[in-house]
Amino acid sequence: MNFTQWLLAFSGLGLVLLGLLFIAALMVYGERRILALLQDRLGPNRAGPFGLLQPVADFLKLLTKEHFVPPFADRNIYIIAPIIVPFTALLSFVVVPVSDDWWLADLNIALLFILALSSLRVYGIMLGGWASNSKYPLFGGLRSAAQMISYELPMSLALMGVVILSGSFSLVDIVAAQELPFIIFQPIGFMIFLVCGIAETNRLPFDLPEAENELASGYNTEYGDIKFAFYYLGEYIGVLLIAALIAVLFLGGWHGPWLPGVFWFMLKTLVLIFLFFWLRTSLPRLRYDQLMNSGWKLLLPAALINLLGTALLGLFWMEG
Amino acid sequence: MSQLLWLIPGAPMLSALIIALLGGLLQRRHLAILATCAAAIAFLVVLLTWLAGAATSQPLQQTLYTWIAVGNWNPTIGFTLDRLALVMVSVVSGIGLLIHIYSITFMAEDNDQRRYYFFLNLFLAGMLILVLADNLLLLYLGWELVGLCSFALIGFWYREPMRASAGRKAFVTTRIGDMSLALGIFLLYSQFNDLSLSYLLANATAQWETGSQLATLTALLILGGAIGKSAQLPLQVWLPDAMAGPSPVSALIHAATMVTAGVYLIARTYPLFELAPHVQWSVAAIGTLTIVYGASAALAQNDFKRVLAYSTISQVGYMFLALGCGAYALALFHLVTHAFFKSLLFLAAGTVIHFSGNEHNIHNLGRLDNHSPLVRWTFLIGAASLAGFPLITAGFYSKEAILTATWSAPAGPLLWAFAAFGVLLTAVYIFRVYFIVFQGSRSNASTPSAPGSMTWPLLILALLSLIGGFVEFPVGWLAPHQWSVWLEDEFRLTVHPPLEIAYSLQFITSLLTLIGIGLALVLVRREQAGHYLTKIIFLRTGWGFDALYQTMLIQPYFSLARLLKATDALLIEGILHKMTHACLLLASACRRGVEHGVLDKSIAGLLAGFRFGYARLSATQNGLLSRYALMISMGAVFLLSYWLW
Amino acid sequence: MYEVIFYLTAAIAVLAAAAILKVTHPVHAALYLVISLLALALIFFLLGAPLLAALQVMIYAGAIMVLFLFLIMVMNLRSERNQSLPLPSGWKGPAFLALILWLELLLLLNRYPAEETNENTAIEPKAVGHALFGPYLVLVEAAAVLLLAALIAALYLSRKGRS
Amino acid sequence: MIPLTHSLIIAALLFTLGLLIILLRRELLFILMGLEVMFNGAALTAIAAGQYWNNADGQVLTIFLMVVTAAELAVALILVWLAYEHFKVTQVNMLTQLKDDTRGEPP
Repeated sequence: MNFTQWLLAFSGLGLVLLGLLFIAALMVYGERRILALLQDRLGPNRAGPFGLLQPVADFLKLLTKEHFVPPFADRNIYIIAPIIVPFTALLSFVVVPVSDDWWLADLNIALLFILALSSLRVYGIMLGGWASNSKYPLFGGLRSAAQMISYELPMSLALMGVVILSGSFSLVDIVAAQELPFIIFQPIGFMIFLVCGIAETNRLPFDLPEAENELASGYNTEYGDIKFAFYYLGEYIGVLLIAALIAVLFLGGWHGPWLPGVFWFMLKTLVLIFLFFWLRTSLPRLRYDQLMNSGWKLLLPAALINLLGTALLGLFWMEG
Repeated sequence: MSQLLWLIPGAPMLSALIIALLGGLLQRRHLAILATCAAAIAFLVVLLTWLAGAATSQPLQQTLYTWIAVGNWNPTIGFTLDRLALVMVSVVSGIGLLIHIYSITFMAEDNDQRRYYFFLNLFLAGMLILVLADNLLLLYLGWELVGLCSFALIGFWYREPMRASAGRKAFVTTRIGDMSLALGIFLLYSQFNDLSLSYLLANATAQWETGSQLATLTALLILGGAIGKSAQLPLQVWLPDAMAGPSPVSALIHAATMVTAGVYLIARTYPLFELAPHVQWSVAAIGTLTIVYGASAALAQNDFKRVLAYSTISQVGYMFLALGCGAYALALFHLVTHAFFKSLLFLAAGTVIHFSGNEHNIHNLGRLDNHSPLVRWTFLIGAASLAGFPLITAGFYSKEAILTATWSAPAGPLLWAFAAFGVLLTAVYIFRVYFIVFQGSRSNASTPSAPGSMTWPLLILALLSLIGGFVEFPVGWLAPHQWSVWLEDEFRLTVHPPLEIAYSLQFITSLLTLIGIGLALVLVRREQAGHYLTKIIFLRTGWGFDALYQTMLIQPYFSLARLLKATDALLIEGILHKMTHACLLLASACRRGVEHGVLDKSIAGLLAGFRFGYARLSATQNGLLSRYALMISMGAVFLLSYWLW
Repeated sequence: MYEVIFYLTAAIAVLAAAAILKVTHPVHAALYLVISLLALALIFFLLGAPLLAALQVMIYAGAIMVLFLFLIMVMNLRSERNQSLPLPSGWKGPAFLALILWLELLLLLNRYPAEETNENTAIEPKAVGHALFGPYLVLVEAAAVLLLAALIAALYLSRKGRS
Repeated sequence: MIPLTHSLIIAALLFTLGLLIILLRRELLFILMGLEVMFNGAALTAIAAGQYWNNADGQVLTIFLMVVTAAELAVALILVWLAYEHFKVTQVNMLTQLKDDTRGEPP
């Protein structure tokens, strides 16, 4: 690669990065409006037309706050921890194909790459909770670690069904293999991945690490200013990532009649994002033991059975 | 018929699984019934195979499943039922069933029946797998299962530290043998790349010369395994302590079945032993020594069950003797009759102990008057059979046959003399116990009547102990010799001495038995007069083997450390200080500077040496993980540098 | 470029591992270890083992080290300078030992001089899977048994701790 | 490209560092981390060698290494936790229950 190509590559990456940040900001606005709509109230509507500039205002507010590090905190880790969360989510987008000729990288282990990054995400939350050196954040961090470990296993196992069906770890190949969306062959896998995806992003009804009424605000209690913004951003990028992944893995990605692939991909993702927002308004938070039980005693066995069934299917039907 | 083979070990195994997994849902009584039913199914299948003509047909085969197929190695779960296995299976499942029935009452009060029946069934399954296995790997699996269950059942009442440690002792001791067997299996595999028994034995005979090193080594290793399981010298120490388990367990495991696993193993792999005549002879020698050892130790015991334990050691010695003389069929014959009368003795003893408030001491038992006549008579039958009471007992025929066969083996008369001495001792010790416990007993009204499930097994076993020997009459008699003829296909016929010698041998041993019974009477009189045999500590402690092992194997390391520590203390605080001081005084008095320096230095050097050694050696035991890690890595580095260099 | 990335990553892996020797707080040590593990994952990737790179991150960094951190947080270990420094017997002996070991390892590993390869071709996950479930099938079964045993042991021990 | 030797040197370095951590640190968790580092050194050796011969065996070996590590740590971490529960310390020099008592009585 010569210098121009490097430059192009990096500028492309930069553009995607900016685009993602922009979308995340829009999602914050969108969620607040949708929540308001579903809860029969107004929501942000002052800044700009329909309140569209609200995220900008929020961002500016957080940016200009004092950069405060609590004196009892572990300084370095306290600062690094919030960066990890959006960083891992953003990095995952490298392998997500948007349409049949539009992606950043086609790794042959793309799916594992995403799983690996999502397993790193927990460090941001755990370390943030620990470095704050006060009790609610610590509990938030602990809960998050336990939750992540419990839900990562069924999530990975649920994805293995998809891998068996498509015969590849590469997301491009997986989408290409979906003449019919995999949700038809993998309804259980889809459900498990959806639930685990929500749990991985710490959204309701699985937002135990930041349960407001039990733990103040959980792992980010001690965070303000731009560092808090990173956590906030990370959560929304995570939601976007999970939605995009479900669209790619189970709903056929860019496949769809008449219209260009990009449109179908975006439509599917948006519907899923809406689903996430919707769930937030309608479902109560789980109790902690319920969370653990459902992870280990329901989702994991279900994922194993799903994997076994798919493997048998692959053994007897696809090969022979 | 061969499709049903899997049921023989399968039924107890399934029942064990059910008890383990779902036992909590069942009532205690139902647990016992379930376990007994499983044993009954196994026994019924065995009966069916008899009826279906397994006794005369070709060996039955069933291959259930291939464990793992790697390359050209396919270890299977496969069963073979030839005549040898048929005998073993009948004994194991039959006695097993009787003991399950007996246990229903015996263990009725126990709180831990679930564990008991789980292990009892698992044991039965393991033993049947061991016997039926058609390859060494599966055989070894059964072998280990049996060992595990034995450990768990000996230490069944593990809350008493004594019993728990008895279980551990059995486990550790037999483990030495197990390791030897495992090594033997590895060796065979490395030579033939297969573990199937028929293939191995055929190939070994074809490829190895008689007396070749490999054959000797293999036979030795297998013998090691057999010795451990069968409690022969020098690995016999666990069996007397194994009596800590419940009586039915002692009867099943430590009399009738498990201890005969070694006998079975040797009989199964006898072509290997024929390839190694020295090893085969040492089997006979070990057997003979064990006979005398066990019988003499049994003489001096006070504990009812320990007498029987030593007796078992000694009787299994007869089987080894027969194996060593090439009389495999006769070893098997004695195995069967021994299973009958020894489990009868154990169950009778268990009943006595059970109804006397767990009293084990024979002298105390003798003072009680409440032994029911049934128990008394059945015990008498068992004792007579064990002693080999002429003509009417099974023990007579089997033992007689072995003794006669011994004569024609290498160094036969010597072996025979020992074994015959064993016969005398056997009669003495068992009738000594019988007279002490039962002599004064009258049947009186207060006798607690044992329930049917306890008495029926006794009666059946008593009957078998009497008539079980009629399948094989001694050499030279006009009566039939069915047993050895029937087993002729499996083993070659035994060589017998000339008729006149055989007759005189038979006469002498019968006489010895009768003399022994008389001696026992005299002995008991003396004991009741206060001349206790048990004062002979050497005999009572089983020739002091426990103490020997304690001193030989366990103590030295401790002693070394203690010695160094003691030396250190003594030297530093005691003598050396004074000596140094005295020397210094002397030296200064003489003003001989040179010697002063030399002496002082040498003594100080000695002191430092001791101190250094002590510190170094005690540092190996300081419990510091880092230090241990350092040692390990130092060793690794040292080895590596040695290798590189 | 490739070489630069490789040696840089290797330096990070080694330095991060060395940092564990020095830090006082368990959490910091765990983080250095994570860094070392991630760097190693990148090395695996650069050497042409993408599957192992991903697994390294998922299993070591994503699961095992999270457990480590979890335990440290639950036990609320603090950095106790005096207690976590080398043993009283000093650091010289072990350091010397380690040096010898390293030299020996170098000697050992370079005993059979290797020719330089032109290209590290990546080995696809598929090839690894074929090897895993072909000639190494027995090992897979054994590993399954091992994991089951560890699972049962861990469960039992945690129950024991609770009562 | 990277010569095999260089990978092996790095692996040896990691291995030795792990050993040093085990020998010098006293906290149980540090020792376990040292083990991890040692494992990593071994894994790097396997993978580098496997790639050198263009063979998947090295990667398979490393997968088994991971399995063993996972099994080992699952038990080890629980044990550390139990040690902490019972003795309230996690320094190895405080955990000397296995030390032979000075009387030297055999069990």
